[in-house]
This record gives sequence, C-alpha cells and structure tokens, in this order.
Amino acid sequence: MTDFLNYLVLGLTRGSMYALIALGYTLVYGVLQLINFAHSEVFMSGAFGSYLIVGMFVHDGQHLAWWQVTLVMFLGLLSGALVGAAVAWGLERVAYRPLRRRGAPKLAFLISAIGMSFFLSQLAGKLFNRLSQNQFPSYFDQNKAVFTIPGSGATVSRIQLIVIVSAVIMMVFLDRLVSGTKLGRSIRGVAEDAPTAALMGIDIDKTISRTFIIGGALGGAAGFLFGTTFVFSNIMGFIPGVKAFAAAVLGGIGNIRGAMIGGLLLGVVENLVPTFPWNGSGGWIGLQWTDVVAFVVLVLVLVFRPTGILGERLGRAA
Amino acid sequence: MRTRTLVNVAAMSAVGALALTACSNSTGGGGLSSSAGGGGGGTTYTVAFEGPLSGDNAQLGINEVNGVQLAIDQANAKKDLGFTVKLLKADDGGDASKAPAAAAQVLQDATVMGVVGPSFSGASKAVGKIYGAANLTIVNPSASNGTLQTLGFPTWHRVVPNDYAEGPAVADWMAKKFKKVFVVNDLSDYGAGVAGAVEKELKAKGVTVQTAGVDAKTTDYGAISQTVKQSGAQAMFYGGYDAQGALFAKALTAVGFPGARVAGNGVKSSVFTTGAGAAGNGWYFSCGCQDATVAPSAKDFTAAYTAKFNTPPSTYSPEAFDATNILLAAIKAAKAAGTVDRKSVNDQVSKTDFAGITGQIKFGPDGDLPAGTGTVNLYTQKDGKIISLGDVSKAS
Amino acid sequence: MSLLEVDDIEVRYGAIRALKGVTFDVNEGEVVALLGANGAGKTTTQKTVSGMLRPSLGEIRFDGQRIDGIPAHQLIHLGICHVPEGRRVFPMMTVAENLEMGAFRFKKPDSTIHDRVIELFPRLGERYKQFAGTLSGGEQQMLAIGRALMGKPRLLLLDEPSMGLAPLIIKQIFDIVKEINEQGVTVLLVEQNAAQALALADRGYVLETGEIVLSGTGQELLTDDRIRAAYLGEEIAS
Amino acid sequence: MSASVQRRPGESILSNPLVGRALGCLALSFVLALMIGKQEGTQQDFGLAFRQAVLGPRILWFLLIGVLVFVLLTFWPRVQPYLNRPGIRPLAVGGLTVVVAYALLKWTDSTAVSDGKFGTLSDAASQTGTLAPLARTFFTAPLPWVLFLVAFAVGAAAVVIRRAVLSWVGAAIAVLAGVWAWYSHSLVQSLLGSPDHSTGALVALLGFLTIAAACAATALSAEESANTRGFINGVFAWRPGMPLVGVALLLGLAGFAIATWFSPGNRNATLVDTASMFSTTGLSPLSKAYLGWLGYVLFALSLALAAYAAYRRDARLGWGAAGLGLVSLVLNLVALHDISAVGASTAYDGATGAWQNLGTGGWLACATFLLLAGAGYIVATAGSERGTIARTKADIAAGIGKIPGKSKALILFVLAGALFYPPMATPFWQKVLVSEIGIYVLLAIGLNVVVGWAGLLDLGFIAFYAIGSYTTAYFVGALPIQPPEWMRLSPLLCIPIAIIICLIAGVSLGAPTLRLRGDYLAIVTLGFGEIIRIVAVNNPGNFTNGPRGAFGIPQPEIHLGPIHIDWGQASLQYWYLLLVIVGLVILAFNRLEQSRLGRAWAAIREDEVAAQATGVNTTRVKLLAFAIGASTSGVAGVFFASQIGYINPDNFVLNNSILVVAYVVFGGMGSLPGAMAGAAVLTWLPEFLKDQVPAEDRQMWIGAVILLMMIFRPAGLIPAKRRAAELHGLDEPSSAETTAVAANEGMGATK
Repeated sequence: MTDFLNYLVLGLTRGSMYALIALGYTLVYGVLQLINFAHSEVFMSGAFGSYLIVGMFVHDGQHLAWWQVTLVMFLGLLSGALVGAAVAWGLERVAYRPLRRRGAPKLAFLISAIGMSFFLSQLAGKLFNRLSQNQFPSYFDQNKAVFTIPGSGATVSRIQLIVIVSAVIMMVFLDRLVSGTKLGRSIRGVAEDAPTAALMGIDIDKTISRTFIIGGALGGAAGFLFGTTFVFSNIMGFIPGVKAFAAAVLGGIGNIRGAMIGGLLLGVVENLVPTFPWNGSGGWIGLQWTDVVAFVVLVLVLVFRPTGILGERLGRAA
Repeated sequence: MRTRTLVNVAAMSAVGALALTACSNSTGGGGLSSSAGGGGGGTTYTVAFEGPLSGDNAQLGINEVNGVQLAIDQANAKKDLGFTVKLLKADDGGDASKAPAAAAQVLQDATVMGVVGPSFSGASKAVGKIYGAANLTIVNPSASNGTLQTLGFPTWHRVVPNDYAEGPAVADWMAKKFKKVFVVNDLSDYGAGVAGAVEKELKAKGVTVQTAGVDAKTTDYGAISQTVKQSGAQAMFYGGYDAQGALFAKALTAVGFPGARVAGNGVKSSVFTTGAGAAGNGWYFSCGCQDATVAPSAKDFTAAYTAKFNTPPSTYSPEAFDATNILLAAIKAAKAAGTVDRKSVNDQVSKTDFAGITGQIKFGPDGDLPAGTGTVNLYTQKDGKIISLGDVSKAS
Repeated sequence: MSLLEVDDIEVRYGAIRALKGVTFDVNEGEVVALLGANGAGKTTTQKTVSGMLRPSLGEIRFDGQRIDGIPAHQLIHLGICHVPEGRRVFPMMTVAENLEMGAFRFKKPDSTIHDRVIELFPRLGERYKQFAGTLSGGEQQMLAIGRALMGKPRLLLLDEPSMGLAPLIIKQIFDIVKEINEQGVTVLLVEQNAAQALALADRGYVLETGEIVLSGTGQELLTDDRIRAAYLGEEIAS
Repeated sequence: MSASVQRRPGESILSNPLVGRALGCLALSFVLALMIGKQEGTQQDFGLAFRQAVLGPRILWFLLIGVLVFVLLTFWPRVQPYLNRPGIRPLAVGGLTVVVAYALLKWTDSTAVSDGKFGTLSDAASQTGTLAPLARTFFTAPLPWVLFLVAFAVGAAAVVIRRAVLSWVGAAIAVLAGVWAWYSHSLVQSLLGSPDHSTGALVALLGFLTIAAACAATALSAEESANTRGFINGVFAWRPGMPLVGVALLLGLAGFAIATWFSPGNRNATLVDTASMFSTTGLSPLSKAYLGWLGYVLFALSLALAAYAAYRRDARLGWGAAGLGLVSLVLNLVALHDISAVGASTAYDGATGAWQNLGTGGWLACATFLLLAGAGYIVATAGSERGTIARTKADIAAGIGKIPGKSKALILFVLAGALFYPPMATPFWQKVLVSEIGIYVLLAIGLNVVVGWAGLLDLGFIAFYAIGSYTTAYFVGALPIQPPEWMRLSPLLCIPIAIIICLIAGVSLGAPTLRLRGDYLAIVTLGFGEIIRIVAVNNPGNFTNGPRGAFGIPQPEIHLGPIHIDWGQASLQYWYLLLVIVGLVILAFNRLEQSRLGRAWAAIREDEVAAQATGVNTTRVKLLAFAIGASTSGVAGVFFASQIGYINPDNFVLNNSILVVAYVVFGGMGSLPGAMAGAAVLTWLPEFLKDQVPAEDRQMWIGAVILLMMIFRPAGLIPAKRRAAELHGLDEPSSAETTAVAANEGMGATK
C-alpha cells in the first residue's frame, strides 16, 4: 500500500506537468483544430527563461526560509509563464498566421510548426548550451518530506507538493477563465464557430493570439516546474511534448478538463507500471515497457471512446 | 504571381543543383600531390573526426572534437612534427545510418591519414568495414561496446577500455559484499552491454539479481528509484552515462534507497559529480583507467582546454585528445620510416605505446586495449570528489 | 440619405466573380428583401455588407460612412448584426450563453434587451439552460435572431431564416421579424421563399448570377410575371 | 436603437500596420543576429552567448538589415511594377548566383591552400608571385566584388531606365567579369597542378552570363513586361524536342571538348588526351575508334539528325534520331568500360575493376546521347502538329492547352540526371544519394499514398521501415534467433517477404484504428511507431538483439544462371538498384493514382461521408492505403538493412517518422514528384549545409528553411493538381487581384 501510494504521488507529480503542457495543445486545438507541434519548445523556453531570472536571485547551496522559497517559486513560475507566453505569441505570429492568411492546408501548419520546433530548440542550444543536464540552483532541500499520507508510510516531498499544488491552482484558474470570463467566452466562441463568433464582435486573430498566450504561459510554467524537479536542456521538450499531446488526445482533444484528466491519468499510469502484479524479477512488463503501456492504454481508450475520455467539448465535433 | 514563384523556385533549385555539382569529381583517389604551390608551407596531413556534431547527441561529439582540435593546435604550434595537420570534421549525427556518408566524406580526402571516432558503437559498426577497406586507421575514443573488437575491422583501435573488461571485475567485487543486487541499464548499446556483463557474472556467483531498463532520454527517475528501494536490494548497479547517472543518484537519495550504488566508467566524470552533488557521494565506479584528474599532464590539458573553449573538458574530451596524439605520433613515425600513406600510418598506430593523459595506451592484435594491461580500478565519490580505491580485485 | 448604400460592388472568389457590380440601398426602418436562385449572390452580398467578405471594387456606406473592408468584428460596433445562413448557434453553449455572446460587444449585456428577447421568444426562456445544439431547427433560428438582437442592431441582416423549417414555424418567424422591424430595426432579408419575403418586405431586389436584374416594392415584385414564373412556381400564360 | 460605437482600425499606435511592420522587421533582424555567428553558450556563463550576440556592435549591422527590409517592404508596391520588366528576374537570379559562387561555394578543394572557401584561396593566390598579374589582381580582396557590383548596378539601371546603351555596357562588363573569374581560377588551378574538382568559378561564370543575358534582354525586348511562363511555353511549343537538342548541344560540347574522360593520377585528360593515352594499349578497335574519331562523328550526326527531325517535325526522322542516339549511347558505354578496364588492368591509381577512375566527360556524353535519343522520340510521338493545332502566340503565352513534349522532356532531363549524374559525383555524394536521399525518397513515395492520397496522418510510418529491416535481418540470419536453414535468404529475396509482413502489419494496425479521424489517428500511429521501436530495444525473447542491433547483414547479390551481380561497398551499384526499385514503384503508383482506388482515395480525403454514400467502402480503401504505404516502407527497410549491413533501434526513432511526413508535405501532398522532390531536397539540404554553417547549427537552419517554405509556399514544392484545386477552387489559381478574402481566412481547416 505504501509503495502504491508512493508511486501514485510520483505519478501525480509527473501527471500534473503533463496536464499543464497538454492544456496548451488542447487550447490551440480548440480554436484552430491543429496540433501545435512547436508547443514542446514553448515548454522548453519556459524552463530556460525562468532559469535566467531565478538564477539571478539564488545560487547553489543557499538555504532559504520557506517564505523566500515560495517567493522564488512564484517568481520562477511567473517568469516561465511570461517567456512561454511570449514565445507562443511569436510562434503564432510567425508560423501560423501567415499560413492562415494564405488558406494553407491543415498539414502545412503541422510542418511549419515542426520547422519552428527545430528552429527554437536548436537556437536555444546555440545561445545557451547543448548540455543535457543543466540544473536549477538548489536553494532548498527539495526531497524533504512534507507530510506522510495517513494510514501508510508514503510521503509527499516538498517539490512534489509544490508541483501538484501550483499545477492545480493554475488549472483551476484556467477553468474559471475559460468558463467565466469574456475572454473565455470569446475563446469558446471561436472554437465552436469562428465566422459566427466574428459576427458577434469577436476579433478572431486576437482571440487566437490570446489562446496561444494562455497555453504558452501554462506550458512555460510547466517548463519551470519540470526544470526545478528534474533538469532542463534545449531538447527537453520533445518527450514531454509527445506525452502531453497523447494526454490531450486521451482526455478528448479540445477539451480543457479532458486535458487535465488525461495528463494526470497518463502520469499515474506510467508511474504505476512497477506496481503491476506481473512486474517482478524477470517479469514481462518491466519499467522499460512504460511507454508501451502508456500507448496501449491510449489506444484502448480511443478504440472504445473514439473522441477521448471526456469527448470534445471546446472544439466543434465535426 | 504564380510565374514569379515558379521562377524563384527554379532559381533556388538551380543554385542548389549547382552546389551539388560543385564537388563533382573524378572518382578514385582524389587530392593533389603533397607539395602543392600556392600558399601553404610544407606538407599537410589531415586528421578526421567522425561523430555527432548535430542532433540530440551533439554534446558528446563537441566534447570530443574539441579534444581533437586542441591536440592538433598544440602540435601545429610546437612545429616539431615536420608537417602541418588539419582537422576534418565529419558529422554523422551519432546515427548509424548517416555514418557511411560521413565516412565517404572522410575517405574522399586523400590527405586524411587517420580517423578519431566514430563516437558511438552503432556508427562504428556501420563504418568499420568501409574504413578497413581503405586502410584508414581508426582510433576510437568512446565507442566502448564489448563486441566491437570481435567484428574483424582491420584498422580499428580503441583507447577506452571495453565494457566487458570491467563488468565482470566489478561484479566479482560486488558478489563478495552483496547477496541481492538490482541492475539498471539505460537501454543504450553501451549501458545494456555493461549491465548485461555484470548481471551475467553476478548470477554466476550466485547473487540474486533483478533488472530493469530506463530509456536514456528519461529525466524522471522517480519510479525506478522507488522500485529499486522496494526490491530490498543491498546494492544497485547502473549501466549508463554520467548525465543520467546524476539524475538517478538524486532520485535514489530522494526516495531514501539504503543500499550501495555502483556504476561503470560511463558515469565516472565531472558531469556526474557536479550534477549529482551530495547525492553522488558514496557512489562506486569501476574503470579500467587511470585517474585522469590526478596526472599532471591532465592538469595542463584541463587548463588549455578551458582556456580555448571557455568550458572545462567533459566526457571523452581527454580520450579524444589522446587518440589524436596517438595518430599524430604515428604519422610522424611513418614519415621517419619513409612513406606516409594510410597503410603505413595504420601500421604505426598498431605499434603504439603511448603515455597519454588517460593512461598508458597499447593496442592488442584486435585493436582493443589488451585485457590484462588495464587493471580495473575502483573509485568512489567522497565529498564531491572522485578518489581512487585501487585495484578492484583487491578492494575490500 | 439611406442607412445602407451599396454602390457597384464586385466580389471575387479566386478567379470567379461572384458579384458583378451590385448596387442597392436600404432606408432606415425598411425591410428590404434580396431574392434570387441558389448561387445568385444573395448570401455573398450579405456577407460583404457584414464584413465577412471584402469587395474588390465598389463602395459600401453605412450611415454615410464607408464600411467596405472593415472586418466583421468591428462592424458590429456600428450596429450591423448578421444572422448567418444555417443559423450557426454555438452548439456547446447554453441558450443563455449564446445570448450573452450576442452582446459580446458590450462590457455587460443589456438586461432590458435581454428581457425583450425572451419576451419575443418565450421558447428561449423555457430552454434557457439547455445546450443550443439540442434545440430544434426552429428554436435555433429563434435563438440566432435573438442573439443578433442582443447586439442592439440598427441593421439586421437575416440570411434565409426559413431554411429547412416547417411552414408553421416559418410564419412564426416572419411575424417576429415584422415585430422587430416595427420596433425600429432596419432589416435586410435574404430569402428563397419569395412569396413570404415579399409579403413582409417594403422593397425587394432580384439577383441573378451576381447582378441585380429587377427591383421594386414588395407588391410590384409580387405581381411581376417574371418573379411569379421563376420564384413562385406559377405557370404564366403568355 | 442606440447609437453606434465608432471604431476603426489604426487606433492605437501598435495596431498601425507600419509600426507593426517596423517592429516585426526589427524583431526578425534581432533573431537573425542570434542565429548568425560563432557564439555558443557555456555551462559557466549561461547568458554569455546571448550577450555576445546582442550587446556587441555587431547587432547594429543586423538592425540595419531589419531597417532595409522594412524600407523594401514599405515601398514594395511601388517597386513591384518594375519587377515585371523584362530582364529583372534573370538579373536577380544572376546576381544571386554570383553571390553564392563568391561567398559559399568552394573554389578549390585543394586542401593545401584553403579550407574550401573563396577568401582563403584569394589570400594565398594574391600573394603568389608566379601567378599572372591579371589573375593576382582578381584575387585581391574587394576587386571581384566591386566589379560584380558595378555590373549588377549597371544592369539594374538599364532595366529601370531602359536605355539600350546602358544595357550593352552592363552586358559587356558582366561578360568581362565572368571571363576574368574563369581565367584567374583556371590559372590558379594549373599552378596547383591538380584538376579542378570545384565548379565555383563555373557557377560565377554562369551567374555573370545570366546578368549579361538580362542586360541583352532589356535592350532587345520591345515589351514592357516580361512573361516567363509564356516564354518557356513558347520555347517548348516552337518545335517539340528542340529544347532537348539545345541542352544536348551544350552538354555534348562540354563532354567532348573540355571535360575529363579518364583521370588516372588525377590527370585532366580530355577526350583528345585520353585517345592518345590509350593509342598504344590493348584497347578494342571499336573503343579506339570511338576515342579517336567515332565519338565526335556520332555526336555531330545524332545532333544534326535530331535537330533536323525536330525542325521538320518528321516522325520517321525522329525514330531515326532516337535509334542513332541509343546506339551511340551504347557505344559510348562500351568505350567507357573498355578504357576503365584497361586502366584497371595496369592498376592505375589503385583501380581494381572496370568503371573506376572515369572522369565527367564520358558521362556527360552519355547524357547527351540520351537526351538526343529522347528528342528524337518526342518528335516521333508528337506527330505533325502543324496541321492539327492552330496555336496563337497568346494561347501559348497563357499556357492554354497542352504543350507537346514538355512533360516528356522534363522526365527525360530527370532520367538523364538520375542515370548519369551519380557517377560524376564525389564518393561522399554518392553515399549520401544511396544511404539517405534515395531511401527517404522511397519512404516519401510510400507515405504519400497514406498522407497525400488517402489523407490519413500517419506519424508512425518508420515502424514499417523497421519491420522491413528486421525482417531482412532475420531471414539472412543476422539476429540471435536464426531461421531454419532452408529459410535463409539473400537480401533481395527478402523484399517480397518484407512486403507481405508489412502488409499484414499495416492491416493489423489499421483495422482497429482507422475509424478514428485525423488527429486521433495521428497519435495512435505515433504510439505504434514507438511501440515497435521499444520492442526492438527491449528485445523480448532475444529476437532483436536489443540496442546492440543486428550486425553483419550481407550485401545483396544476384546469382541467376550466367548473371552474377554482387553489391559490395560501392555506392553506385546500390544507386542503380535503387533506381530500378523506385522506377517500378513509381510506375505502379502512377497506375494506382489513376485507378478506381485512386479516385476512392481522393473521395474519402475530400469528404468521407459523401464517399461512403457513393458506395466507397471507406474502411477497406483506407486499409489498402495503409497497407500499400507500409509495404513500400518495408522495401526501403530491406534496402537500407542490406546496404548499411548493420541496423539498430536508433534508426527507427519517432523523429524520423515526423521527418518523412515533413518531406511529403514540404514537397507537396498527394503529388508523386512533389513527395520525391521534398524528400530529396530536405535530405540533401543538411548534407549541403555541412560545409556552409557550423555543423551544430544545421538543424536550426533547416528548421528556418522549412518554416519559410511553408509560409511562402504552403502547398509544397510541386503541388498536386488535384490538391491545388481543392485549395483554390476549381478555376485558375488565385491571382493578384483576388481580394475577396474571407475575414476568417483559413479558419477551421476542416470543411
């Protein structure tokens, strides 16, 4: 039980990062019906951007008080979100809007996004470095257990708590934003029927830009969380990007709550692989099959629910 | 509008096509007689480097090519070779399928007298024959897969110890101390090789072994660390590289794994010690090498490298530096003996007995470091520094 | 000066000229009908007026101000509200949200207009919390019109409000359009259902392959032989 | 109701289009500053590279570029009418070519004097006392650039002002500059004593000649605006086959008069030299005659015959020309074989067999004869056009109607290139052709069926490539698990088996998933691709040998009665094998596209529901697309495995799947030539960039190229006709006057 809960916490930590990134895919899919392949680089730039800012205030081996840590965390999330939003905005301007103007076929967007993705990740590598293990300074003991889950020995560490809590806060914030504000309504309007939304006085271009900005901010913040928890590099985006894309589809692409659920579910499934009963010494489904398990779950869900767990909501069900 | 774009495309492709033919050439040897007029003074030979200079593994290639560049620049600056040396960089992206083209690029330059590389075992397997057929000598700084020496590549040499040499030695040591071991590998050619060798030897000694593989591209080692801890193993062996090892070390500490941590030489580097920090303290490393951070020549190397490239030497930079110096010495020896061609250089390389910064280097008949000469040493990280514990077979 | 003046506009889709110099005007307080067969350019005309399409030649003036080339989302601030062909309600939003979308141009929806819309269409009040996608065709049409009214139109563009609806519902809808017009909203109506449209309209224009071929008051057109033959399906003895 | 709110565009400063454009230009120049240069971050100082890039004075240059672009864009509408004038486009192309030749291309590959760039050669050359003064002057730093700028400026002025005097002056300067460059370069080469492996000087000469031609066109043209397409059509329509004859004339002159035929010890042996070199050897009399006089005669004869046939539009003469061309081609090949075999028998330059140490000359001659034979064939099949079509100049200019022989001529050009370019290329390019370009072209052809024709986004295509490769590895016995002895096959025999296995794999992946639409299918196929790779890595049942891969896959060989062909390490043999495979696949797929199945694919791509309604069994048709694409990929896998001889799971990563999709879309979805061109260009580009930008930055530049390409040409390099129609409506492509742009441009790409 203890072990199971430990894995569950690990899964939730990873899953909340997936969910934050998946939201970026899903939001853009909602308004454009396109997979934004370059979103993984938005995530990556969030990590680099927040490092540049955070690195100015703290350095390795510092031990800060809890309120200082909170402050730095907030600063990191904010700077990650800002950089992510800026990159996502630029991305839309350069790789999407001109193609929209020209009425390009759907796959052309995919390819321009792939081009952008190559470009951004390699530019980051050129500007900063191509090392695969850049680390944020360690200014507090990340692994200190904050509390023990009652009834078992499973613990939640500081960093896990920070990741899960900040992800949840951002997701709740986004959910409110989309369902309750005028901006949210314009996004939903464009997602459901863009020409008609324009007739209501919604500026489609602006709305799309803002959608990218919101998704980029979440992705950038996730980049900071990811970098703080693990490491960051110019090619860090690819794998989490693919996973988050899968998570978005799993939940029902275009569906915001679906992306959250899909992300958490995928993270948990991946981390629960070691607890499978047939996993053991010489067992068949060892850790090296994690990705296979994740994709099989995805395929099974899609075979039985062809539009994902929650179905499409934000985008129109064409 | 349309015609204009058509013309533009046509123009672009015309320029492209011209660029393609820009290298059109009669097949065959290529190149010019060694005493060319024009500008350059004296004879020029070329040392080629083949490895990943772009793509996801570019960092490794950059580490190595910097080492090669440094060796060449130092040799040219000293002016005691009697010839000038140039560097040809052939980028294979670390990809076995792109390696043959990179090899062709190396081979078509007749002044190339030797290759440092390819960085990866996969690429080495793809081009070993091609270089061999052209008599071009290979001095490999980093492809440590334990089967390479058995594949019959005629001109192949390697300055790093092979995985299989150190695997059994460290497994013997572990079998003396632990009864239950968890072996983790990174699913790479190298990692799977060394982990497999360790696993085999441990099992032969009657140790309970559990295994798992974690893709080298993973950054999250939470689940595997939890699994290792849960298994109740007394020790963990990691077959993989330093950057991932550092992440793994942190994650193991985070879950509080109580057992010993052991790793192969792929992990033993400054990347690991800086990356893992305190979590790396207490790790053991096996390595068929001398301690590169102690030897005085290595200190000079580190200083020169840092001054030139603005960053300290990293994984396999010293090995590439040594490999290049071996090549340069061989070309010099071939020149002294009369003829400098690919075959004579290869013969000289095979006869190498070279004191490099990574140790004394001599090649066996299969091109590998002979099994007996390199004693496998045990190292451990203490207070953020790697210190030697001496011969692993004698270590307690 | 008319409220809307369309002056010799030409609209192209690629190489195809969909409108070849269309001129007409709509006076304040009128109902004007645009008639014509499928593909004659009615919807294109309306889309051009509402800013969804940009004319390649010609001018459109609203209240004396040039509006051609201004995108749709800005035009609505002048009070031009368009009920597009096929209703196009937001299916995954509730009726209430759809109505709110109609008032998007205001910081806050005007509650008096909201109440008036519910008064006009009591059915919308009944279905208030339901997803618009689950409404029947007639209800969706009502919602679309109600939604447009939320934007306080001076000029209401109605595109085929009768399409695919039962005759009884059509009559209901035309009655409501009349009521709206009587409350002071100018209406530009596109219809294939010529008889009903002309009964309602003050004036009408007939489009054929992108050109206006006929115009007149509703009554004149209703009695015109050509109209009767082409759109009312009556045999004309000649 | 209430009064209107007045809001017009351009209210805030930022929404002013001019300000926006200025900011955009500056931002782009800023990004350019980040992209160009040597800066590279370090672990110690993370922000170092960024500061180097943007805080030094160099940033000013880039910002200046930004300002220039802004000015250009702002005044573009005023400039544009001038751009339609005759001469302006060739002027631009010529200028660009010269810049490329000066700045990028290698002027010498002599490693003794340069690292391959123009600047270094010029340093060495300008200090070499033994070089003729004129040539030395040429290599003195800014002079060639100054002359180029003068020629370009005079040409530009001529185009704008349209004064004949200026035009002729410009043309004269350009010709002079070109000849000077050529002369200086060849002097340096002869001084170096090695043959010229580079064509940088040739490119420069061509560029200058283009500029000269532009000037001449300006002087001669009576019309105010140029019509390039009309001109090209006019050329092709004048006499079918004549353009081929013209190109053949140029190639033949180069081949017979200038180029190296045989180069032992890297000699520059033209045909004359070669003939005298072999006068005393045991060359067969036929080959001796060919080198001595027969070659020239055949060239002259077939050229004259083809030209006359084309001029007279005489079918019988056309057949004659075709026959003569083919006979000459065969004789030429015989002669080439003979001289290389004789050369090899004396072990010149380490040659071990026939076809070694050949220069470019013989191959150019081969291409010449092929083109002449093709010209004859076109004349023969085009028939007498004079009576049948009364064609006006205007019709031709507008491209109305089919231009006879145009597509055949293009195919022949491509064929001549495919057959006779590779032997002239360096070993490096030969290897790239077979191990990268060729394989990916094959993969792109396969994926084009799935993505382009059936409209299914497949992000796991490389899985079938992997299956094909591992199938080969198994059946040749290179895997830990060995097949029974009787099942061991030679690699070529694995092709049918790989096709069958990939068909099965395609169907079994497709069957459960094909009812998913678009993006869901994409992620499922992506997952499938990853699963296959992970299985290969994890090595269940010790089948795949895990990350160590399969080593020792034998080279293909054919032993059929008296025929023994053994593919060794030589790239060229693989190239011709690949040509045969690709050719067969193209033929088959061409039929397929026109077939009922092809129409069914088009139908489901455009509207699946409607397709179903008309009786198309959509699931079956989609499955077929999947399976056919998969089997093509399997063939590529077999070829790859046996050519490299070693495979490991790293060859089959997700990135490669994504790249193949990018190739297909980049080239033009649904267009067979497009998909091939896309794959060829994008696999060629990284290898080309190798020498032009730092290796580490290659992918960044590739990303930028892909991005720009998609922005400016979203339908791809060579868009499919059917696809173009889907995009633009069924009529003519949208013209400049099109202004009816929906305010919701491109919204909801789903229709």
